[in-house]
This record gives sequence, C-alpha cells and structure tokens, in this order.
Amino acid sequence: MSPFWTLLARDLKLAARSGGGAALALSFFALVATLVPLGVGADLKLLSRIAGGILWVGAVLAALLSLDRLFQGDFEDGSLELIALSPLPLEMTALAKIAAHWLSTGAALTLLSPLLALLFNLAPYPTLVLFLSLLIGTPAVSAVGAIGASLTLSLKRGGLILPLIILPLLAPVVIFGAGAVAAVMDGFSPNGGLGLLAAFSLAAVLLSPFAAAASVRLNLGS
Amino acid sequence: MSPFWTLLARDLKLAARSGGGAALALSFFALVATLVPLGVGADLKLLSRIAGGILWVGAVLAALLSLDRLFQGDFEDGSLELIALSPLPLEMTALAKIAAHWLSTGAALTLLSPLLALLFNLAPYPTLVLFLSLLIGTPAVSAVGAIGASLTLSLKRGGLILPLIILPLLAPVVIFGAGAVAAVMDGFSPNGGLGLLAAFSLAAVLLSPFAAAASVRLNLGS
Amino acid sequence: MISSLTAEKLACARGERKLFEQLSFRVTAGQALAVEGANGAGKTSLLRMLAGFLSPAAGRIVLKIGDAQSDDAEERGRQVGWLGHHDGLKPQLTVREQLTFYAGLYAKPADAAVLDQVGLGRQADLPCRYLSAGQKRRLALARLLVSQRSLWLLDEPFAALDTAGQQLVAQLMARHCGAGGIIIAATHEPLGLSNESLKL
Amino acid sequence: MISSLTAEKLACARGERKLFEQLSFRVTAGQALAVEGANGAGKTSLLRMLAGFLSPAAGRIVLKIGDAQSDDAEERGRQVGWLGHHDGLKPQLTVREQLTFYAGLYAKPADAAVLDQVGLGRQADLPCRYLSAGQKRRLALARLLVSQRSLWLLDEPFAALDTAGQQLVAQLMARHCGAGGIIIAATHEPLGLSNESLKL
Amino acid sequence: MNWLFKYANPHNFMRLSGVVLPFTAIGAALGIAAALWLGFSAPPDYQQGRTVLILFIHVPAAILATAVYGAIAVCSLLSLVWRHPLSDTAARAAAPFGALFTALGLITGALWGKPMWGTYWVWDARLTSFLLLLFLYMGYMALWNAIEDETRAARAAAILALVGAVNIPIIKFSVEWWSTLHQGESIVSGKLAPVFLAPLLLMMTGYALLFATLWMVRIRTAIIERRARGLMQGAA
Ligand code: HEM
Ligand SMILES: Nc1ncnc2c1ncn2[C@@H]1O[C@H](COP(=O)(O)OP(=O)(O)OP(=O)(O)O)[C@@H](O)[C@H]1O
Ligand SMILES: Nc1ncnc2c1ncn2[C@@H]1O[C@H](COP(=O)(O)OP(=O)(O)OP(=O)(O)O)[C@@H](O)[C@H]1O
Ligand SMILES: [Mg+2]
Ligand SMILES: [Mg+2]
Repeated sequence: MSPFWTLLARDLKLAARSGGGAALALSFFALVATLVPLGVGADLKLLSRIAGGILWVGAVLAALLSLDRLFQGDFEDGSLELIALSPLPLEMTALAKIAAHWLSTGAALTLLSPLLALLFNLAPYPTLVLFLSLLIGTPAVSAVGAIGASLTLSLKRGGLILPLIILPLLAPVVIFGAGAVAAVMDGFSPNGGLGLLAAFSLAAVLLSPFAAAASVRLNLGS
Repeated sequence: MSPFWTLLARDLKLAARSGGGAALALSFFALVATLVPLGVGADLKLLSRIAGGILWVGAVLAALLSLDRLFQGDFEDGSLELIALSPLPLEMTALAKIAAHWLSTGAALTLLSPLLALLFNLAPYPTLVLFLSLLIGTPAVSAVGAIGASLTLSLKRGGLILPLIILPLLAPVVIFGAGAVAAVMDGFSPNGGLGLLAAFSLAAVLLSPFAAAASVRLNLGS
Repeated sequence: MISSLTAEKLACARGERKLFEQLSFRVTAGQALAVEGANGAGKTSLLRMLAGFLSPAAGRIVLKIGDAQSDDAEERGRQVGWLGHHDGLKPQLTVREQLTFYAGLYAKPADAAVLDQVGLGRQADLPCRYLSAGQKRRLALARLLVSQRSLWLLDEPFAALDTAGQQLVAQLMARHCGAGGIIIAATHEPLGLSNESLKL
Repeated sequence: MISSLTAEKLACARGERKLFEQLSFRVTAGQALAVEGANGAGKTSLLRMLAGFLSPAAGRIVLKIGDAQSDDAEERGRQVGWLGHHDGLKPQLTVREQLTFYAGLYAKPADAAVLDQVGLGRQADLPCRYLSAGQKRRLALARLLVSQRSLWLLDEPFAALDTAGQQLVAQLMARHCGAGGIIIAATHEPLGLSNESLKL
Repeated sequence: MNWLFKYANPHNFMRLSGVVLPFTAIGAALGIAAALWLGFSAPPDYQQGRTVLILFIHVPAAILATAVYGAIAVCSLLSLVWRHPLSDTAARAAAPFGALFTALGLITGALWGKPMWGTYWVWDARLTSFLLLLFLYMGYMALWNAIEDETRAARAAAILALVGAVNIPIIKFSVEWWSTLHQGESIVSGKLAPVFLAPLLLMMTGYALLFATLWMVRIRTAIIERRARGLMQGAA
C-alpha cells in the first residue's frame, strides 16, 4: 500500500475502534432525527415538510461531531510530526484524512438517510433527491471541516470553536441540499440545486487540502 | 476557597480560555438555529410552529458538544488522578464539574433563547415558557451528560459514543420542555410539563454525581 | 503521622498476565523504598495499587497512622503525594495558576517560594504549554511539595530532569524522609539516599 | 547518502525570549553530536528546527547529500528519523499494527524482527494502551529503525528505559554511525559513544 | 508592492497615522453631525414617517460591515503571501469594528422591520446572509483569541479570513437563490430622493472616517503595546 492508502486505512481503523466510525455517526444522526419529532410534535404533514431541512442539518451536525479530532489526536500524541516527516506531502495527508472522515461519516449518513426519511413520511421522489444531495454534498462538509479542524489543532478544547468557524461556511451546502428537496416537493426540478451543490463540493474538496496543510504546518512550529 | 469551589473555578476558567465557554456554546446554539430555517424554508408560521422543538434540540446538542471533554481532558493529562487523591470526594468532584458545565453552557443558552425565539417569530408567552423550561431542564442535560462522559472516559474518541449513550436518556427532557411550549401555543397550561421537567431535573442532579463518581473510579483503575 | 505501610502477599494481574505475586514488604516512617525492575515489570502498576487506583488481585495493603491501621484504599489515598508518568498540567493555565489550583484543591496554602525552589521562578506567569519537558516535571515536583502529603509515591522521579534537577529531587527526598515521611519510588537509577530496594 | 549537516549562526526565539544565538556546528557522516543543557535551555527547540518544524529566527541549516546541498526544510525532513518527547502511538492499535502503519507511511518494508530486537516480541499483539512507559519508548525505537532514515534526531533517547534498554540504544546508535548515518541527540546523560558535544 | 512596505512598516505607520489622525477624526465628527442635522430637517417620508431616520444609521453600518471584511481579507492576503508584519495587526484591529457594524446593522434593521414589515425578523436573503456575516466575524475573533502564540494566531486567522473571503460571495449568492424580500439596490440607481440621499452620503463618509480613525488608533495601541513588552523583556 502506498503511504496515502496506509494513512487512509489507519484512520478508518481508528474510527471503527473505540467509539468512532460509521455506526456512531449514524446513531447520532438517527437520534437527532428522532428527537426533532419528539420536540416538534407528531403532525406527519408538518414533518414531511421540514424533513429535508432537518435531515440535512442533522447530517452536518453528525459529521461535525467527529471533526474536531481529525488532526488533533495525531497532534497531541506526536503522530502528526512523524506523518509530516514521511514522504507523503501534507496536502495528501489532509486529503487522506478528509476521505477517511467522509467514508466513516458522510457516506454512511447518506446510506441511512432513506430510512430516516421514512420516519418523516417523505415521499419516494424527494427521498431520492435527499439521498443524492447528501451524496454530493457531504464531501464538502468533511473538506471544509478539515480546514476548521486544522486551524483549531492546538486548542485543547477546540470542540466548540470549530463549529463556529465552519458552520457559516457550510450554509450554502445546507441551502442547496435542502433546497433541492424542497424544490421537488413543490414540483420543480432539483437539477439546479444539485448542480450548484456539486460545484461547491468539488471546489471544497480540491482546495481545502491546501488550506488545511498550511495550517497544520503552522501548528507544527510550536 | 474550598476544594469544591477551587475546582469549579478552574473548570470555568478552562472553559473560558482557548475555545470553550459560554460564548461558544451560544454561538453554536445560534448557528443551529440559523441553519434550520436555511434548510426548512423561510415560512414564519411554520418556523414558529417548530421553534420550541428545534430550540430545545439545539440547546441539548450545544450542551453535548462540550460534554465529552468533561472528565477526559483531566484523565489524559493525569489531573484526574491528582483530583481523586485530594480531600474532595469524587462525588463532589462530579458535582463541581456538572455545575461548571451548566454555568458555561446551559445557563448561557437559557439567557440567549429569547433572542433566538425572536428569529423564529415565537410569541411572547411561549417564549417565556421556553425560557423557563430551558432554565429548569438544562441542569438535567449537564447531569445526565456527566454520567455519559465518565463512562466514555477511557475512549480516545468518545465524541460520538457519548451522544449515543445520553440522548435516549434525555428524550424526556426534550419532550417535557418542548411540550410545555407547544401546550401554551395550543392554549393549554404549561404547568404539568414544567413540573415533570423540574422533577426529572432534580432527580438527575441529585443522583448523577454518584453514578459519575463510580465510573470515574472504575476508569482510574486501568 | 503515618507510622508504617505494609504490603501483604500482593498480586497483580494485567490482562491474562501475572505481573507479580506474593509480594510483601514494609516501609516505616522515615524510610525510602526503591522499586526496581525492567520495563514492563510492573513498577507503575504497583504504585497505582498503593495509591488505591488499582485493586490488588490478591493480598492487602495496610497503612498504620499512629496506632490506627486500615486497609481502605480511599483513606490511604488521602495520605498520598503522587508523581506519576503524567504531570497533570493544563496547557492553558500559567505555572502559578496551576500551583494555586492544586494548593486550593488539597486545601493547603499556595507557597509561591516553592516555584523558586524548583527553579521555575522566572516561568511563573508562562502558560504551561510553553514549558519544556523538564520544566513540566519541575512544576509537578512543586505541586508534590505544596500538597504536603506524607506518603510519597514517585514514578521515575528523575525523568526528564537535568543534573541540577536530579540533585534537587534527591535532596527533597532526603528532607522528606528526614521529616518522618515515607517514599516509594519506581526508578531505573539509584535514588541517591540510603534506602531499601525491591526488585520486581 | 548524507555527507554533512551544517548549522550556520542559528538563533531561536520563543515568545519574547531568545534561547540561543549565533549557534554554528557541523556534523559529518558517521558522527554523533550530543546536545546538552539545562532544562529549558532549548534542546528540543533546536531539534525541532533541524527537523524543519520550527523556522530559525536567524541563520540557516544546510544539508549536503553527496555533492548537492540544500537548505530547504521540507527536503531535509525527508531524511529525518525522529524520536521526540511524544511517541506517536495510538492506544487503539496493537504494537504490530502500529509498526506496520509507520512502515507503510514511510514506504519501507515492515520487518517484524525489529520487535524482537527492541524486546517487544511478546507484546506484538497487545494494544498500545497497555504498554508501560518504557515499552512505549521501545516501540518508538522500533519505528525509528523501520523508517530507515539517515539523519537521526533523538530527544532524550534514554528516557524511561531500563538498563538493558539504555544499552540497546547505545548499541543501535553506534551501529547507525558505523553505517555512515548522522545522530544529533539531546540528552542529560553521556551518549556512550565517541561523539562531539554541544552545550546550550 | 514596494511603496506599501515602505509606508506600512510600524515606524512609518506611527508617523504617518499621527499626522492623519486628527483630520479623519474631525472629518468623522463633521460628517456625522452634518448628516444628522440634514436628516432631522428633512421632511418625514410619506410612507415611513420619522422612522426613515433609521436609514441614516442602518445603511452606512450595513455597507461598512461588508467593507471591513474586505479590508481584513486584503490584510490577510498581504500577511500570508508577503509576510507583511503590520497587516496582521491591522486585520485583528479591524475585526471588532466590523462585528460592531454588523450588529448595528442587524439591530437597526430589526427595529426598523417592526414598523415596516410588522415583525422584527424575517428570513430574507439579505438579512440571513448578514447574520451569517456576524457569525463569520465572531469565528474570526474567537480564533484570534483562542490561540495564545501571536504569530501562529495571526497566520491561522489569516487563513480563515481568506477561506471566508472566497466563500462570502457564494453564501450571498446561495442565500439570494433561497429567498428574497429585502429592499433592493437603490442608491446608485437613483431611486432615493435627494433630500435623503445627501444626508445618507454624508453619513456614509462620516462612518467611513470614524472607522478609519478608530482603526488607526487600535493599530497604534497594538504597536505601542508590543514595543512596551519588548522593552520590559529587555530590561528583565
Ligand atoms: C434585521 C433587518 C435588516 C438587515 C440585517 C438589513 C441589512 C442590510 C444590508 C446588509 C444592506 C446592504 C448594504 C450594502 O449595500 O452593502 C442594507 C441596505 C438597506 N436596507 Fe436593510 N436590513 C434590515 C432591515 C431593513 C428594513 C426593515 C428596511 C426598510 C424597509 C431596510 C432598508 C434598507 C435600505 C433602504 C438599504 C439601502 C439599499 C441600497 O441602496 O443598497 N433594511 N440592509
Ligand atoms: N511563548 C513563550 N514565551 C516565553 N518562553 C517560552 C515560550 N515558549 C517556550 N518558551 C521557553 O522556551 C524553552 C523551551 O525549551 P525546550 O523545550 O527547547 O527546552 P529543552 O532544552 O528541551 O528542555 P528539557 O530538558 O526540559 O526538555 C523553555 O525555557 C520555555 O520556557
Ligand atoms: N490487558 C493487558 N494484557 C496483557 N498485558 C498487559 C495488559 N495491561 C498491561 N499489561 C502489561 O502490564 C505491564 C504494565 O507494567 P507497568 O506499567 O507497571 O510497568 P513498569 O514497570 O512501570 O514499566 P516501565 O519501566 O516501562 O514504566 C506491561 O508489561 C504491559 O505489557
Ligand atoms: Mg512505569
Ligand atoms: Mg526537551
């Protein structure tokens, strides 16, 4: 395996062991999706109306919950120094970590979403659009999140500053994603929204490794 | 200052420095409250309908985000051993930590809630009930959260398993809290819901220090 | 004042491995005991057992204070001054804040002169994140002094210290024993005082 | 193969404090340099500078490989074998997994015999969370060997090791120099080989 | 770039800003006073009544809020690419004012909304993107405060500011796509009556000069503080 795949595989393994990984992001997502109806009330029409928005926000939050340790664990125990000295450029390191994060959260959340949509009484077509929008949009969450995680790397309690930094940047993802679902519910085409989402996601994944690498480098110099 | 207050004061200081503390819990709360309309749509009538539920879920999530480090930071750097050897019983340690957490999250969230209620176009009386329900209910979130945090103490990535443990326990809080808001919006009295909430909260704060202390003790023996 | 600490036929099991069995020793006031052994022999485990974090797989630990004796772990913990592998420092707090915190926690006065004693006078207002490895260790020493406990459990007290630091530790240990305290220290080097030693 | 490493008038500032200035030295293939100094003198900072994590406040570091020389930090990093204050181990991974990971990351074969060499043969399948302080350090040593770098930067290589472990380190260092490698080590003890030394 | 480096080194900045400061301060005071006087003497709007006066506080605040973020982004670029030492100080000094202008715009807008739209808040594109801007400011300032080491904080904050700068147009655009209600562009297209336009433009100039004044004062304070610390360190 090349260094890139080695790192990716290790991050997935770490996520899977001891309290991380897909299963847990899923549980969190499912729990939020359950709590909201408990709070909002059982009106099925109301629920299906807000389903797209709530599930999108839930997915972003679920992904966020495991983001703050993306680089921090490696920083605190000295692994990050060793990774920085390896033949793998820091940009590729960031990309591997984004990919691992997406696989263990975003991808899993996407797969679970149709089931949760069922709880919200969402019709099949909007459900499909929700699924697609999550598939296209969640990589952007991991990518933008990686920037935030690398900036807050050296903060012991970065847990709360991270959302403050990245959530405003993620507003377009939520708008385009949930907007596409709303569009089909109102009888419009979702293509515009999904297209914009894809463009945002692509740009985020391509550019964020550079920003993340720069701020990791910065934090190593301490 | 007694050992109890010393610990409480230190935890507040740590929360305030470097990316924790009330300001950030608030921002997170406000951000979630902003993302939901972005996802759900701008319909003010719809928003005021779901305001109670959404704000309650948002408050629980904001409190949760800083919970996983409640004991873990002290565990990893060896402070917890030193605290355990101090004259302060572990039960009181847990209580101090619960209090510090509530002051730096729950209390602040409660104070901010009327402003966010404004964004959701919630009428004055339901806003008052929301405020009261948060005031009464958020201590339970910190208390139940402390149990979860102490259980997941030795897991490096407890971030995700923690919500899984505590969110189901917190379902009653959300139901009673948001329920009280919904009740007044439908013209009923909120007293029943608030009463149950107060009972739950009181029980949680009184009992959880024992559970938390027991599992801290367990984790120290490793 | 503690008069003695007795370990009776202690056994320690980690996972499926037995680290030691039938371990008995006795330390009386004013004595120091050096615990020696290869890496992984169980020195840290023994110290954690004495502090009450780990419970022994067999045997018991008896502490005698005056004439009263007890094998309660929690009670023993109240006598313990602990210096472990981890220093218990918060990167966000300054050296002085850190010391004041532990003094308050142990309900003891925070004596600022201690910082000069361990050679951190100039760093008093520096956040702990900026301390070097040895400086962190010195702060942990200061904390040990401030806690005013009589049963010192020290895990590799010389680690990370320069020559002057090592001499300081030896001197502090000698003074502690002189004042009737008890020291049990895990170490790979001689303690530099007249002490018993226990080979694991 | 590296032929030499030269530091020219290096200066290091942390916060507003100057740790050292006008520091120059040169190490050639097969040589070892011991960096000595009190706690907080700047040993770790110097090593971090040499590894390229910190940039010097003044001066430059030149690495000569064959006849080509360069002062690029990133390029130098690719030659560095690093043993820092932190071991870079994950509690969740077993000893073997940890070693295989670093071998893969450095694109080098994972030689299982290395574990026996550092005395961790029996712990190969134990998760790192269960390792003792010295065993962690031994695993870090194994990782250093597996990475097959020629410029070793070692921060207190003897820390936490028992006597046998310390001898092992001395022996590994001698072998590395014998094979034409370069070692720069921060230490409070003699390295146990014929080496230059630098006092901070 | 050379001219910039020449005038923007701390020493020259202190000299230059010392000369300019009194003028901007006086200009700000005059501009704002004149605008207020003109504004109060203007006839009440037939539709909005006296509440139209909020316009003079609201619009300049809203415009400056965005402009200040632009200034921070430019400073960040200078700092990251050319390692210019003063630009970090400048960026940090500007942020609280940007946040304040944003908050002021939000508050005055909300107060205005009650009589105009019957509610303090609606989820309209402009309002929402403005709220998000406030969060961006808060995140930016929080990051500065959270990292203790100043050089590292500066670079981290600069990276964040630039990422934000790329994203702000996208946010604005996405929010507009999502929902629109707020007043459209009306100054440049001349839809605003001259009686209102004159005081508004004066007020805008006043605000801008006020910001320039406060900004320079904060930068100067930061420079002086750093010098003092350097001296103390040297003495110790
Ligand atoms: C909380 C509520 C409000 C917010 C956050 C807000 C925000 C803004 C923003 C960001 C601008 C743009 C400045 C620029 O061009 O860069 C603006 C301009 C303006 N706002 Fe508001 N606004 C609010 C409420 C209102 C209300 C209720 C009115 C009156 C009906 C109003 C009237 C105007 C006008 C006339 C302009 C100038 C438009 C132009 O020519 O560019 N705003 N506001
Ligand atoms: N921001 C700062 N302000 C002031 N001093 C600082 C700052 N950051 C680090 N220092 C000082 O720089 C020094 C760091 O030294 P370094 O870690 O290189 O020491 P060392 O020689 O490795 O010590 P040790 O033997 O204890 O490991 C310490 O004296 C520390 O107090
Ligand atoms: N779950 C487990 N399964 C098997 N072995 C374990 C387990 N947990 C701990 N161990 C072993 O127990 C021992 C722990 O020893 P301890 O930390 O007390 O050693 P030590 O004497 O302090 O060593 P050092 O000098 O390296 O600090 C190690 O050998 C470790 O491998
Ligand atoms: Mg040990
Ligand atoms: Mg060091």
